[in-house]
Amino acid sequence: MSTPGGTIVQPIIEINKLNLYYGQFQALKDVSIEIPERAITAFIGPSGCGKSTLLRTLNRMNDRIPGTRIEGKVAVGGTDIYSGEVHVETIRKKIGMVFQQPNPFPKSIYENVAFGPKQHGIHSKKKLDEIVEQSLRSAVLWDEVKDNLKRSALSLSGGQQQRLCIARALAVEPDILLMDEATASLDPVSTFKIEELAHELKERYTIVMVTHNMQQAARVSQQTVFFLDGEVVEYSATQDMFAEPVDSRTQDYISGRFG
Amino acid sequence: MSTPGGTIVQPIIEINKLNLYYGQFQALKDVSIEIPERAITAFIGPSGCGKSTLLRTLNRMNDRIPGTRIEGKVAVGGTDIYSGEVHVETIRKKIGMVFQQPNPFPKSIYENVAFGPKQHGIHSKKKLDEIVEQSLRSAVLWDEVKDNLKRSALSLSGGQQQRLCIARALAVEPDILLMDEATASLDPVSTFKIEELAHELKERYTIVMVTHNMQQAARVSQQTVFFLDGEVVEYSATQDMFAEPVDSRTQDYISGRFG
Amino acid sequence: AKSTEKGKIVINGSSALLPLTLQAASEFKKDNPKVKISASAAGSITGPQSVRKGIADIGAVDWDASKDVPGFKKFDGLVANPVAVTVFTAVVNSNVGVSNLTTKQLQDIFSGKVTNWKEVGGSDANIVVVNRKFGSGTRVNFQQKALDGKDFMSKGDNYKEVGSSGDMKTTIETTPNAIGYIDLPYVTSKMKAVSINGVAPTEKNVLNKTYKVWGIGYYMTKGQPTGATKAFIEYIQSSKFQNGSLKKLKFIPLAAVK
Amino acid sequence: MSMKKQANAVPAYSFGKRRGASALMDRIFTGMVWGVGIVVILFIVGLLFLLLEKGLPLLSWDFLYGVPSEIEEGGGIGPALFNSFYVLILSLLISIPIGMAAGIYLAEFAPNNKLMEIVRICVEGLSSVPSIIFGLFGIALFVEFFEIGLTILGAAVSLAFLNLPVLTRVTEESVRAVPVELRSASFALGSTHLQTIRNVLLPVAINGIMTGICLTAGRAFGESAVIILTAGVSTSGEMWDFNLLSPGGTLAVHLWYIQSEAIVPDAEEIAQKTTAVLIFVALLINILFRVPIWLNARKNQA
Amino acid sequence: MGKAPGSGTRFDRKARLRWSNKLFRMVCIGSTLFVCLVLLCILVLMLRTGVLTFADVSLREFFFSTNWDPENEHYGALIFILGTLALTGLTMLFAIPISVIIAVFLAEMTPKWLRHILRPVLDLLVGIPSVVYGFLGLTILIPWLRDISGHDLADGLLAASIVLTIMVLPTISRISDDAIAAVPNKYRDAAYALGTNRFQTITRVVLPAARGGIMYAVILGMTRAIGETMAVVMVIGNTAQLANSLFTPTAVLTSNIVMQISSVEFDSTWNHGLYMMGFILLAISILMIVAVRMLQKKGGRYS
Ligand SMILES: Nc1ncnc2c1ncn2[C@@H]1O[C@H](COP(=O)(O)OP(=O)(O)OP(=O)(O)O)[C@@H](O)[C@H]1O
Ligand SMILES: Nc1ncnc2c1ncn2[C@@H]1O[C@H](COP(=O)(O)OP(=O)(O)OP(=O)(O)O)[C@@H](O)[C@H]1O
Ligand SMILES: [Mg+2]
Ligand SMILES: [Mg+2]
Ligand SMILES: O=P([O-])([O-])[O-]
Repeated sequence: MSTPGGTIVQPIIEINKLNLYYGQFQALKDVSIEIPERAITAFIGPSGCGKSTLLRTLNRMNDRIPGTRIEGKVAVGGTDIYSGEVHVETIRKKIGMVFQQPNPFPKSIYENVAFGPKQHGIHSKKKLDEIVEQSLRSAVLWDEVKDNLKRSALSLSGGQQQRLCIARALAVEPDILLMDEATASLDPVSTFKIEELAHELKERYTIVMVTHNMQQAARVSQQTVFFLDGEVVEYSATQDMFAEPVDSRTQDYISGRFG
Repeated sequence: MSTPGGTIVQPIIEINKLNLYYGQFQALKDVSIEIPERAITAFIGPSGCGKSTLLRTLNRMNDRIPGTRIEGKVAVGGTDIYSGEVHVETIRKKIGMVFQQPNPFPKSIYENVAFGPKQHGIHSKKKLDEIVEQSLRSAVLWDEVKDNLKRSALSLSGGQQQRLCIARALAVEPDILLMDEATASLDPVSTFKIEELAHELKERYTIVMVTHNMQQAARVSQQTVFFLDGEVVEYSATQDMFAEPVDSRTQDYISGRFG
Repeated sequence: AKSTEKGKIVINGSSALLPLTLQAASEFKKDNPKVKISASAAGSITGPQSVRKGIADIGAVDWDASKDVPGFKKFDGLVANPVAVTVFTAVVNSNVGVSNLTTKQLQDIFSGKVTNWKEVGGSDANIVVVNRKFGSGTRVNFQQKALDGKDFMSKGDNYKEVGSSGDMKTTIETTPNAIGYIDLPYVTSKMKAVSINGVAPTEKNVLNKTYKVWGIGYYMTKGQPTGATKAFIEYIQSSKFQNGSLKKLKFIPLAAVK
Repeated sequence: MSMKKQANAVPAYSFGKRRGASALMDRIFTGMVWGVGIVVILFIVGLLFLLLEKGLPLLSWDFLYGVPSEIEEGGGIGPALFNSFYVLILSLLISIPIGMAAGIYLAEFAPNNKLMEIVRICVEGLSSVPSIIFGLFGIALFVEFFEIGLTILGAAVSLAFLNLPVLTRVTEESVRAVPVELRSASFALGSTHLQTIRNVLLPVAINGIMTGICLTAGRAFGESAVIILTAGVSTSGEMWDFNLLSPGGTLAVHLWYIQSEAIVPDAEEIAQKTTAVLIFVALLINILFRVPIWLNARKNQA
Repeated sequence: MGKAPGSGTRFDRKARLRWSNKLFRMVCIGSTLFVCLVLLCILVLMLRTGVLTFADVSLREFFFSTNWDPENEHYGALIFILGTLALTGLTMLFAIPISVIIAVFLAEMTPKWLRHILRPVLDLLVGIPSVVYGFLGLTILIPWLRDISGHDLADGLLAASIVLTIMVLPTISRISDDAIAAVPNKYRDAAYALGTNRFQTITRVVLPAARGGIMYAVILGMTRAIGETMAVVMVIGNTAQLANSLFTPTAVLTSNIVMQISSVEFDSTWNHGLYMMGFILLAISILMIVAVRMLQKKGGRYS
């Protein structure tokens, strides 16, 4: 396993010897990586290799899957998030997440985006309106829905739902944003805009994204982690990995470069 | 609007002046296209332009959305499928569908795949076993799940669920297969295999696929239809469209070629 | 009028006496606005038991619970305050041809020895016996006074028990060939009251002492009644109430049978 | 890209009815469901007609507002009707918060172990305890232990106890049925558990919970055994008596009394009218409870 | 992360949220404990008095004798136990299929407007007092049964189970209805897209997915049937004999308890026996609940 190259800034997330089991099945094996602050880290690897699972351990969403067992340490900003002292809500507020499958609430578009800010104490209508518009604009959805924000989010198309979920996550202004294939069902133009957004956000935020799209990983990320069967095969600065992968399996995977 | 070029074989689906309304909102406007038999047709276009909607009209899944109104004609094999004579179950059995969001039943993997054949009268355990294995192999999922077919389909990863849904649709052996971004959350290798499968299938089946991936459309389809805001902007043989699009909007869309 | 009585009276027990109690209570409260009266009726025997336990002030019961009766031991220390006279009668469905039964015939019918109406002078049809549940005041009185203490049957295809006078009334009205017994006020035109030993169950025959199947309803109290309870009992025993509302409710004033 | 033209190009595309067992079953099934549905609707309509037919035309304000009479015809049901509402509201005020909180605990907080499974089964079992036992419990508690006699308070609390198991389990099941994705979405936004429950789970589960509330409210409204034992058959005889310690005969109890013991000449008519009122009020309660849901559904649909 | 907490007010808010979250949890736990406490009290109430029975009556007699004649010191409760089992079984036999069909009708087949009318009307049936059902049973059902069966009295298990079926119908069908309606539409879409018809979709996908909720509806309906008194007592005949037909007057635990408990002396063996019967009733219903749950578990493993 290689270590990240020189361009990487200070790590904000440190994962140390992480093992995760779903009942009998071990989904993550001895994962140790560091995720740099204010940069984009891409997780790549074949379907079922454990990318979503690792992403979920970073904001403790796995807590809610019964039968899940965790070993090892995940530290965010120096604090072990699985220790007793931390408040899981604070973690999740600071570490936003966009799920692989869009999961809007059965509420209106507006209510979906305003949900998070409301939970965190913002009640001024004007403020909320602003946040909603801003978030929807960032997620490239504003133009399509601005005429009818009261419409049920469930009547949106697949890609629109996905962008709505991005907007919803942005509205909370997290420090770290986890995106699980957030552009999988987006057209090239929207994808491009979301990537631009990510690029912009990384000035202030840390972003971890799962993607199946090698080009996307190459285009937007600063660091890439390649998984296989729950193990980290290789992780390094993106340009290094795509230029000269150390492990032959990485080579094989990214050379099937047609995503 | 251009008409398809010369390589297109006999049309099996003819759509004539199709308008579709969700309540007040018109999602499809005057769509008239023909889909050739034993070939792959790709639907492309930005998110929310009506691709899924059109796909769903082809096997009358839109019947199930309340408030949907349809005008125009959709003929499959010469029969108007919205006429009284046809039986909607027969249509759907002959026209299989893979949805944009994976929707496995809350049953075991085996039960998911065997569901269709069982409902259509196959009860021999041996036969079913065969179909299940064959379908899972075609959908490139067999190796990952063969050890535990009794596991709940809901515990699969996102991409695994998507492949399971493909296998489930294949198990019914439809004549026409509608795939709504069926490879969106698949890694390059699985995507490649599914594309290979599609290529093989088109010897016997007609395939309509929605994709956001221009390369994929270019690689596998024989005909491409480009939608914008519910309208067909251009449709023609794939190689023609990608080589020299007639409409400038098509040009713009496919030249943002980075998916 | 304008009394100074205060307090709360809890009355429990006989359901047959309940209309009387409720009527007396509403009249009494007009004169004694400061007295609260809660009346309930779980069943005769609950009355004296609740009084003994101290959870009720008055236990309404259809027999003198300070003495032993079949099935129930006496309640020591409770005082029986008579309040009204009730008349009981055997009743049959209107399709039954028989209109008079002797004590012996009644005993045989209610013990299950005679099962066909033709054995007692009616047409050829099975007798359906409807009994009140154990513990009913009506049942105790009927058993004592109409059956001379003979036992009831307790099983059979054509035997059922009902919980209340209302159910008895409904059952007799709707069941052909049925026989049961009930308080006189409940008898309706859809059923037939049967003469016993040739004497019709009427108020007149009770007053002239020819009809024997009647009983006195009592209010049991723990020791002699005091305070509001005493005032209430005195009101219900007063000739104003006895000759007024009590008569209207088709009970017979105590004085008439003394 | 060129396509080989196949010789036998056009397969027989006929989308006619499939014959065979499953199509037949579908028709039989559809017929049966509609058949049973219509029979049950007719039955209910018939039942309601039977119960309302005689009573409804006779209803008058005097009857609704009047005080019952034991002797003369024309007595009303005013105090009993008032008590019915009063006891119902009190008992719901007690049982809904406790029942829902317990249901939420079982669905959301409770550890997934044998003990909780046993608790669940016992709570279900408790709903089979006959109401008379709850009545006896009410007596033991209020009449014997607290010595407050037969009161509205005692009836309301005993009724609440009677309804707790159903409310608890209905809430639990409804909350459980909310899809996991929605729960995850809320948690991932950093909502606390309470916020998730209040803003996501309960709004989605509200239909089921409302069913539970309607069912228990109906039961409380129609219950007589518990009230006869704990609140008596009588009323204080006055309208608008809010005193918690007054005797609390309700409409259902009044009906029981009229049917089983009353001697008033117009007992039958009173029973019919009372039944009509009971049904009418029960319907009213049901609709009243639903209005917020309908409004809510409309709001989220637009 | 790693930043100092924001401004003072935000910190306060967080603390408050956390605190209210904790408080809410405590309230929930408290409520659950309270429900358990009520449960316990009821149990103790029945058991404390109930066990006194066995000071005078042998376990064997109580559980295995069919002779219930307390006036003559015979305390065999077997009739009532068997009666309760039979009545519950019969009621469920009628009620479950009808109710589930009605639930399917409501959730899957009726147009929206009809559904909006039918749901409150079904709930309304619960609000009709038991005595009304009993009265209708006594005045309409039983005369009718008498006509078709040829018995002189038609009180008995059949009459009681029909009345109970009507009474539990709304409970089972409405809760099942909700359970069916809560099944996500994507499962239906998946099934229909495979060319299955409505019958197959409902029976193979929707009902299995709603199985947990339906089971629970059945349990609640069953417990309601087991515990119902006032209506049963009016139509079952209340005779302590084993029923040799569905039209023979007989008695079940509840009817016997409600008929006699307020008519016997507080401290008599008879009274103790009735409390014991209440306890047995609870035991029977718990056994039946466990049985239903086991049947349900056997049916499916993936929910
Ligand atoms: N049930 C519905 N009710 C109202 N509007 C709908 C409904 N479903 C879809 N729409 C709208 O119709 C339009 C077309 O939707 P459709 O799902 O066909 O888009 P799509 O081309 O598949 O997009 P995507 O690539 O994002 O999946 C969108 O604007 C969408 O918001
Ligand atoms: N709840 C669960 N119970 C059991 N096994 C699970 C569960 N969730 C996931 N798995 C298994 O764990 C492995 C990793 O799953 P994960 O969802 O992390 O994959 P992934 O890398 O995100 O794949 P994809 O790209 O297909 O989404 C898979 O083999 C999956 O089948
Ligand atoms: Mg994943
Ligand atoms: Mg789509
Ligand atoms: O007065 P009863 O006990 O017979 O109802």
